[in-house]
Amino acid sequence: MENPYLPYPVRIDNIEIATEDKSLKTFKFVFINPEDEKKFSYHAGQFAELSIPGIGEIPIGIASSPVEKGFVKFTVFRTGVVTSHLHNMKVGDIMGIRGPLGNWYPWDKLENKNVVIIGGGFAFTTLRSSIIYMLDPANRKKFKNIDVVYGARSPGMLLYREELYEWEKRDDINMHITVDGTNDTSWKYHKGFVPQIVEQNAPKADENTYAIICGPPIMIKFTQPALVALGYKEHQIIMSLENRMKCGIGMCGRCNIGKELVCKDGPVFTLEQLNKTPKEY
Amino acid sequence: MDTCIQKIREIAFQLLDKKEVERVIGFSNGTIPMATSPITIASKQDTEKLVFNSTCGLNLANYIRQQKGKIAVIAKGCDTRNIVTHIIENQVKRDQIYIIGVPCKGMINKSKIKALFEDEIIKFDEDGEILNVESSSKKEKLNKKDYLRHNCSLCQHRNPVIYDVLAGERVEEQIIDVPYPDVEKIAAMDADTRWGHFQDLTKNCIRCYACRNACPLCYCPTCFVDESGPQWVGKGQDKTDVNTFHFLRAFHCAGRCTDCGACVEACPMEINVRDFTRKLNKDSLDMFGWEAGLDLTKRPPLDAYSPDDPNHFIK
Amino acid sequence: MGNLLEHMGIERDRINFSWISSAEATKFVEVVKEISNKVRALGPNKKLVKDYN
Amino acid sequence: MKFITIDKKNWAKGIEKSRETYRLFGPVKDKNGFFIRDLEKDMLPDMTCNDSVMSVKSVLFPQTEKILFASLNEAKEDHHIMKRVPFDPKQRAVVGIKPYDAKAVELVKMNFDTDDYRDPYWCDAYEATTFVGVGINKPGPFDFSTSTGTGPFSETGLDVLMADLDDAYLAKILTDKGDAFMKSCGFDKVADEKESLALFDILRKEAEKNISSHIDSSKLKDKTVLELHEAPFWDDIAFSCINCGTCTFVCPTCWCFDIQDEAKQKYASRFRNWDTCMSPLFTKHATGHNPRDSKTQRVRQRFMHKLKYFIDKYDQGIMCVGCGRCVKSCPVNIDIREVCKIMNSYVKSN
Repeated sequence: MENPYLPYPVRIDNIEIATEDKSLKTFKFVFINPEDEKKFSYHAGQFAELSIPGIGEIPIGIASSPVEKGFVKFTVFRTGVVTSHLHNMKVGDIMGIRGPLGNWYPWDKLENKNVVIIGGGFAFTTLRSSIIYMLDPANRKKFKNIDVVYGARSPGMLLYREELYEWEKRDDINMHITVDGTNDTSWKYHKGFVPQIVEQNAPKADENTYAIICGPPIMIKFTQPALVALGYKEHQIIMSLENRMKCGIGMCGRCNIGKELVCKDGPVFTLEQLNKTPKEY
Repeated sequence: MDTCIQKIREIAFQLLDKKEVERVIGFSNGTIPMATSPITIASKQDTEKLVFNSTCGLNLANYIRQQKGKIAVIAKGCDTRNIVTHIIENQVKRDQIYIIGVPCKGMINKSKIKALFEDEIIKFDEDGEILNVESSSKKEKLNKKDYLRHNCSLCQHRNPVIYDVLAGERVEEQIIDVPYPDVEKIAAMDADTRWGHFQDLTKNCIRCYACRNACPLCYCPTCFVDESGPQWVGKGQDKTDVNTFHFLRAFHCAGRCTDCGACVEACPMEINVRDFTRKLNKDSLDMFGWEAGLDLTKRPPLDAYSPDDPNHFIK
Repeated sequence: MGNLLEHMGIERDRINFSWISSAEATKFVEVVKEISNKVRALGPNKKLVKDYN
Repeated sequence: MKFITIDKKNWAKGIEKSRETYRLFGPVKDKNGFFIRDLEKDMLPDMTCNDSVMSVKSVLFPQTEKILFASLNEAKEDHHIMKRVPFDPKQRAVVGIKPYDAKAVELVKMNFDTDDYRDPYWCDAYEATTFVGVGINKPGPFDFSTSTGTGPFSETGLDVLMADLDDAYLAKILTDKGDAFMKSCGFDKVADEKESLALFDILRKEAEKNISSHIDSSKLKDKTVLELHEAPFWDDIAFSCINCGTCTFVCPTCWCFDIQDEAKQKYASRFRNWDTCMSPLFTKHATGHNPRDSKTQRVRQRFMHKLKYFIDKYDQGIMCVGCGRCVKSCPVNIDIREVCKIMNSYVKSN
């Protein structure tokens, strides 16, 4: 059996600055051994450990989508030792990726359902993966209405801006892009915080509508009541958690919430599940 | 000691009854022989749980930071010196702490007593200067003075140096001619033997950090061993990393350590980490005439510039 | 610090503390020369060296 | 069932002989008690060991273990590509361990050998290891192993269980691995099965009778996680805790670890080290947010994991084998037996 601690070697193929403050960069990796790409077969919502020898590892949601072949993408916020080092790396550098890890958004359950995607700030990576996956011609018919509420502090802090504006033009997805505030007079989308935009624009819940939320704790905290007001039940609210992780395979013991391990039993949980566990996230 | 326990309970009862303090921090009986456990008491009924005996080797100054409202704490001589250090370093305010001082005749060396028995000790009590210790295979009657902790046997500040009330009569201070025989013994070795001594000293260390965490002085929000940017010390069992932890931690206590012995008391591996701190205590005394925690009005030597500093590099 | 390291068996000449102002270039050079000579005389350090691998 | 008698006069020679096939581990007396150590040449397991300060877990799960390495020299073709540290395939035997430690190995196995992932470091070591245990004739006062699904003569997790009969050992061979080890020692004097069984039975009953410490964990299963988690007693339990890692490090069932990289010049190593849920760093996010920021939360985590989450997750009892090490080693005398009592008897008041 494979060694789950051994990363697949990858080469940095491209680095894009993702936000105007340069705190986020999107890294595109290609596998050095092409057969590793098959082993790294993933679902939208999963994460991986980016592994830099001699520096350390960091768990990051996979931003590319299973329908995009030949590479994997991760958008990384510069914060600790590993992410700072990663931000200073160059195209062509060799490192490792370990995964895919964790569970994913419940795509089987979401078939023939309306899906509302709610994201804030830089927690939009696995949501991007999900949107690309759902919009893929082979998959789009599996889902009913798709709504996306995505907000950031300012227009320049929105991730994947080009794609957002492309999606906005399509008629098979309802985009609700928002920023906390902007002086840009040409800004033609929403202004306001995500919970408020959700309340005003997200579809009311029926039993066939599910919401996926990913964002900073404060956004999640205030979005929950907005969704409840729209009639969403606990099991219709799907969330992705972040806890400190090391192994990513459910062994090192730190990321637990009750008996559930965020790295292996999660990171995706329904609010119904979370309400039965200690709030240690 | 019994009268002292009664006194402690009475004082604690009064303090809580009159709402002079919100809580009293003291010791309660442990669940195993020769053990007592720190406890916090908020209701006067619970003051019956308070005890004090020769096994109270931890330093309760470790529990006085970040407490809300006024608290009372039970403190031996060395513990009160530690409280003085806390006040000097602005970790607590004098008027937040009600000190129930306990004149102390020394704490017992549990390791030394355990070493007398092949099997586990199942019963321990003390009767004045006599310790009655029992395992399932034998009984021993011991003279407490022969089983004092090393720091207690050399202690020259048995009486609290700062207090609001004393829970007993003052005790006679010991006259110690050679206060640092252990340090001198190591100093007399050649360099390689000294190195060997410290290598052997820490070889069983498991880096549980009980010494650091039992030490009231180790209150840094992020200890240097836990810092990741930059990472000063490796986190594994590498000998150099282990030793670096010990000597740097000791150095961070230079001029502050009151030799309360809590670090050694807490160590599950019975490592005498005081071999590190005592060298610094001796240097403080020799170079600056300084003993930590005796005076609220004086700044510690490592925190003050003096034109007659004995270090040559400063000139 | 120097005393403690020496007490632990590290050679005293490996440790040096100096107070040099940024204007004292000559003193800096002197001190560094002096230390390097002392350390060269001692040879490679064997204590408190991390063994990687 | 096969039983073998070993005259103590032949013991040392036999153990020495097994080295041809096995790397040996066993109790060794050191400054403050016994430790389970790699037995170098001419070292024998000290069979007088009543219990060891540290458990057997380090044989399979060293406190610091290098797991991967890579060259950082860009002139090399495989630079920055991590590789596993080669595994020493030599058979290992731990001689003289206590039954509760063997039970602990079985509990730890549930973490490292799962349907989804197999930890190759732990599992390879486990598969290469033969566990030769010895029953505890006189259990100590802090041994509550009969309350935790094991006991002084429990066979769980062992390949051989020996009984100390003063001048001889009577060995009960429990697995093929155990049989192979005994053969490698040249111990082949077969004892009568019926008599041996009876003798083991007497010894076991006698030893169990000597166990004076007990816990009751029977009601924990039926309580909800949240009612225990939100119970009011945690602040009191945690007050004295200094958040050192002693309890977790001496515990034979605590398996949590940290992964750390180190680099020197052109060589990178990845290590795993024991970690402890008592440390605030254990769960601290890079952002500074910490889901278990307070001492109470961390103490609660440790006991909830051992006495509730583990039950719920595996339905195999509690994650404690009753060795009593944490009870003895805790600098502030936090006693898992007392905590278990409080948790087990807790009834939420409305």
